[in-house]
Amino acid sequence: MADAKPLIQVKNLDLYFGAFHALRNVSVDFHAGELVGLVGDNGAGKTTLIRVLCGIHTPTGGEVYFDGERVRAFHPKLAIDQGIETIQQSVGLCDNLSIARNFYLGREPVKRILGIPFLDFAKMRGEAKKVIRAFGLRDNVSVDDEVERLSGGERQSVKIGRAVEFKNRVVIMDEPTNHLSVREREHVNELAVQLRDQGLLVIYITHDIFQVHKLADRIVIMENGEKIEDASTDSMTADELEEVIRQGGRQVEKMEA
Amino acid sequence: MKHATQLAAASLLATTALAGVAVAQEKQFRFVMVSHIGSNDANMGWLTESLAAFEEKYPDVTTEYISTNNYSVQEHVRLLEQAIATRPDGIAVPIVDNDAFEGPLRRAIEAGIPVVAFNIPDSRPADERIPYLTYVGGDEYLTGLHLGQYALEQAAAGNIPAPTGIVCASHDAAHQGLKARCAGMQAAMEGTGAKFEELFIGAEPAAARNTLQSFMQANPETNYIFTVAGWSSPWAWGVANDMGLSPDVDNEGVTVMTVDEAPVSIEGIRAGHLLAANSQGFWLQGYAPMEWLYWNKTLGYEPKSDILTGPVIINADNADKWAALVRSVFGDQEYDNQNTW
Amino acid sequence: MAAASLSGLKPIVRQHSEVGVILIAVLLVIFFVATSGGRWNNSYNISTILQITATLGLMTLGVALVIGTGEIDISVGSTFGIGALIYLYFAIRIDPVFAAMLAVAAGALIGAFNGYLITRTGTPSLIITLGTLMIFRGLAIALTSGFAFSVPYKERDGLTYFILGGENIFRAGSFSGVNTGFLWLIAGLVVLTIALKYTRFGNHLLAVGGSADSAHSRGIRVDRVKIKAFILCGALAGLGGVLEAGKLGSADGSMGRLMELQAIAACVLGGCVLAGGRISLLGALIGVFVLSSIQSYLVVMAVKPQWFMVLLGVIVVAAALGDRKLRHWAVRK
Amino acid sequence: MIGVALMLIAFSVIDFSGWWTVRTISNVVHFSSILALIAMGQALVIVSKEIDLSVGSVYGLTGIAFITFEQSLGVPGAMLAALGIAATCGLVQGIAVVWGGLPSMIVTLGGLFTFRGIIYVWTGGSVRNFSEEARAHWLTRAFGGEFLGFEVVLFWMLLMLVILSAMLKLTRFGNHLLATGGAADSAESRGVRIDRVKIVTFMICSLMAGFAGIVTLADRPQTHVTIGDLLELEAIAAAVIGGCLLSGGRGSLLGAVLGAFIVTSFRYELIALGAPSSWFITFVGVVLIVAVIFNQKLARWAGHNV
Repeated sequence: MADAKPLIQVKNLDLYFGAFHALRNVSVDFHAGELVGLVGDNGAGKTTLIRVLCGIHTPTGGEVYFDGERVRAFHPKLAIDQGIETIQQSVGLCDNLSIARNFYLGREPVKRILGIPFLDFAKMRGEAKKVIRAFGLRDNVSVDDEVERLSGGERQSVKIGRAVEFKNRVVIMDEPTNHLSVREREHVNELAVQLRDQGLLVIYITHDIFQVHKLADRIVIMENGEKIEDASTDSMTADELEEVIRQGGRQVEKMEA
Repeated sequence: MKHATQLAAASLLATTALAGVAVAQEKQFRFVMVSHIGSNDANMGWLTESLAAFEEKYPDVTTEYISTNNYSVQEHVRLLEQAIATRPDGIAVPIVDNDAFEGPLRRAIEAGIPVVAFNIPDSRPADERIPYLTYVGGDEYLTGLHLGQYALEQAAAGNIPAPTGIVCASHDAAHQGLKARCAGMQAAMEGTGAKFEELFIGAEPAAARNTLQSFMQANPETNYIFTVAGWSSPWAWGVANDMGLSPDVDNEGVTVMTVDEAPVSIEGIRAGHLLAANSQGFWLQGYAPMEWLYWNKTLGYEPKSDILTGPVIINADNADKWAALVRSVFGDQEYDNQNTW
Repeated sequence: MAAASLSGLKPIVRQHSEVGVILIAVLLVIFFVATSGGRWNNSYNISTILQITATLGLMTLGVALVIGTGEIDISVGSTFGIGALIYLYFAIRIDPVFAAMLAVAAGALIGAFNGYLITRTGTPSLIITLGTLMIFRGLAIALTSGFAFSVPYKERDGLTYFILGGENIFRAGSFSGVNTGFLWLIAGLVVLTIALKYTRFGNHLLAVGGSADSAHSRGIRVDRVKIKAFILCGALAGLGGVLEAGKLGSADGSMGRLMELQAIAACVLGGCVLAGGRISLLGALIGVFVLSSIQSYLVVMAVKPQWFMVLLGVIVVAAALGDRKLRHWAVRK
Repeated sequence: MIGVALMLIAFSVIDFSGWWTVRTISNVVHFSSILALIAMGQALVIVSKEIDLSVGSVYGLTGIAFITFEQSLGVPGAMLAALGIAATCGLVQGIAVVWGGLPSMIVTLGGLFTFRGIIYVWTGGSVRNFSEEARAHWLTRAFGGEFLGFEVVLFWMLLMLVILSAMLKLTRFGNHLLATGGAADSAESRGVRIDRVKIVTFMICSLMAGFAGIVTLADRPQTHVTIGDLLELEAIAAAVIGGCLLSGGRGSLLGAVLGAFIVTSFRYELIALGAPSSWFITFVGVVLIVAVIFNQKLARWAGHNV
């Protein structure tokens, strides 16, 4: 079902934060219509990797290709323009802005009055309300309320709703089920599968190998900034993969020593 | 919230208590002096003392002293406008800047408020200048000029060395009056061949000493220091003394000059630390404008010429008499306190 | 009953951060009118207060925008002074309109310089703008020791001079009118409030202040937004300098000194959060009005000049504290 | 430190008037020491992630209190009373910042005006003199005399540098202070009373400024109500040039001392080069910006996340 030609191709990626070597020679391909689980312990480099893909970090070395084109400038704006949407753990919402404003942050619709582009509030409110209600926002919370007043799950709903609403090619989910109830978690996971079925590339980041193994087509495991495993879920069981994480972790530690 | 309210209430109470004095008494006239000589300038004492003396003599007059706390034309004009807004019966104000003061003062004069200029006149010809009643005060340029000429006379008489380098040490680079004093000194020293420099030392004592010392180090030919405020003269003397430059008045080393009839200037001269100072008649600058405003109000007097209160040279010959005069105005204790030598 | 109706006000206080400062302003005005016996509340004084509010207010609008992005600009006092000097220098030599544009452009340039250094090097804006505050103050002092910067009163009666800080329009009866600077301020307030609330730029500006990381992840060019805010701030300070210089007709090296601190104090009084993201332009302007009213009250009541600084310092802190407590009360459930 | 070395080399190269003379060095060292005392206190406040704009006024108020109280309390009493005033200034501001929840910039700005205003109200615009006996008092000499050919303030400054550095690096309070500035939330979660830490830091800062005032006036009791004017800017500049990061949690007292030295030497060198002294302000601004960027690059190069 996946295309032969990769949608995103990462080649020999290196990234330093000052003296800290965050990504070490990472190479990996992602195809459209694929749900890839990106797994690893805290600090393994998975979030750093996807932050390169969505343009937040510029790599120190190596190449990234999108749709066969070499990516030369890294900025979230460029990534979003190309259709890469990211649902991140800690960032993405501004506490001081209303839900509607957050929903459209960075791609606000405008309506020209006397040639001046004013924000199209009617559209912003209407759309945001429709989508977010579908994701289970309480009725007593208005889209004009500040995001600050939402619970963790509700905040996640806003981010996911936003990612789904704009028709994209890639959806990256960074620990999307943190802070969620069991029911909400199932809903998010169903959505991830749905998006994949619509032909999108979905990259799903988690440290829960068992959860993602049920959903994903392929699992990529990272450790200490390196890719240590890349296998389809048909070829390895969740238990085997967990063993890889254990072993891999140890191997790398030995190498360090 | 409770603390905040208490704090706010306390500060407002303080304000009313202070203001109450001015409002409570029934007086016939209210004259306002809007000055640039503020809390950071010891000469303010002369003006407030003389206003108090005036009030004592004329019980039907209230006087108010309003001033900036640093030298700023912007701030001064703002205070002037706010003072005009209270519709006083007369205003005394130094014309720090012709262009900036002309608008508000013309409006005040049109509104029937008599204005007396003090301390600094409108420097333009009589038919162009702001139509104030009269000017009472000295002349900043002449202050520097006469002091410089006096020093040259003394040098010619062999009492002090001839000038080889002069530094005019100013504590505020934005103050036009101080620049005029330096310019006067420069004019006096022209033709002697001595190098003249204006140095901005700032008003912070430690930093000022540091600046002056650095300057003296870098310009060893300097042998005259002119401090354009009385209170900075001990600093200049101290710096020169530390550097072993013999700053006392004698025929060698450095000679220090200053301005004002402040206790610190007079005592410096009496102790032989300072060559001379220059009085502008500060007490008169506070008293006389009020007198003229009062006479204008009650008798319709309009003086036809400026009234100069200075400059008068204070030197070792007359310093004792000056000391007696100043003691009589400030009182012995205050006089001794202000002598920071 | 009373408690219930009071807590009904909470959402209003919560959503409109300017409520606190409006309350303070109203209380102060009532107090001033009641105690000054007409010395404070006469038309001439009010028009003076509005004049001060106009120039300080324009500067404050800019500072509020910068605070909105989570940065701070304390160089505005010097920018104001440089703007005034440039305007006066060229107004008499070339043309007032050209001079004004040049002064505003210089302000914008200083702002761009600040913004560029801050975003490019990631240095705290407090330090960079403290540096430029000193650089341009020194420059202003150095300039004024060589040249005179003034336009004689008689020459200041043309239309352009009138528009750029001229005297008393709307003069009617006993009301002595307001300075044209005040119209500039109102125009600035309206335009910037609309820009802040109803355009993309405003949305991005507040997002950057709320969470720069989140804004960045949504594709907003955080650095550009910040630089734009600094440029606006510098330009507004320059314009304020032009209007003040246009009114005074003269400037010295101390022009604008300490105004940066007043502008920041006004922003805090007006409900702007220094951490960024939440600002009220109207509130900041009312903060300016409060500050200039207090100052004028102390002057017209002939409070001794020595007391002036003490009271100003205490009142600024007390008012900031009162405003904060009020908002605290509103957020509490 | 690298900056200081570079600067000294530069000065030696462009030297016109004998940088390396005893008198020049002692002149620069004298004022550097005064500024360094204030800058060290400022550095501690910056480490706790606050800022204190009031140091110049506190310096002045304490110094003037010292001179004024001398008449009634004698030298030792006046010294204690003046330091008590300084500590109170710090205490009040610290409480307003911590319990009032106000930005330290606003509070200390209020302090800057209030304390300067108190000087004006108290003295009426002119400072009283210091009696001959007081000038000769052993305590005055101990704080303002000379020792081993240097102004004694240098040794006081070095003593305070050792004490405060030891406090910052070796004591529990120092650890809490660094933690408070680095990550207040984490510090609080580990049981650090960040409110107390900050209040104490503000008090130390004010005490240091006050101490500098006393030392200055013990040496030269000829002053004016403008004492301490604009010193806050120089103190902040010195602390920042010395490597204090406004992001809190990092800073070096030795750096602050060297920063004070740089600021002071620049004043000297500019005057020696014949530049109008108003340019000094401009140059401090330039040095401030250059130094802060340089320090930051240095810290990043060394691998700190700043």
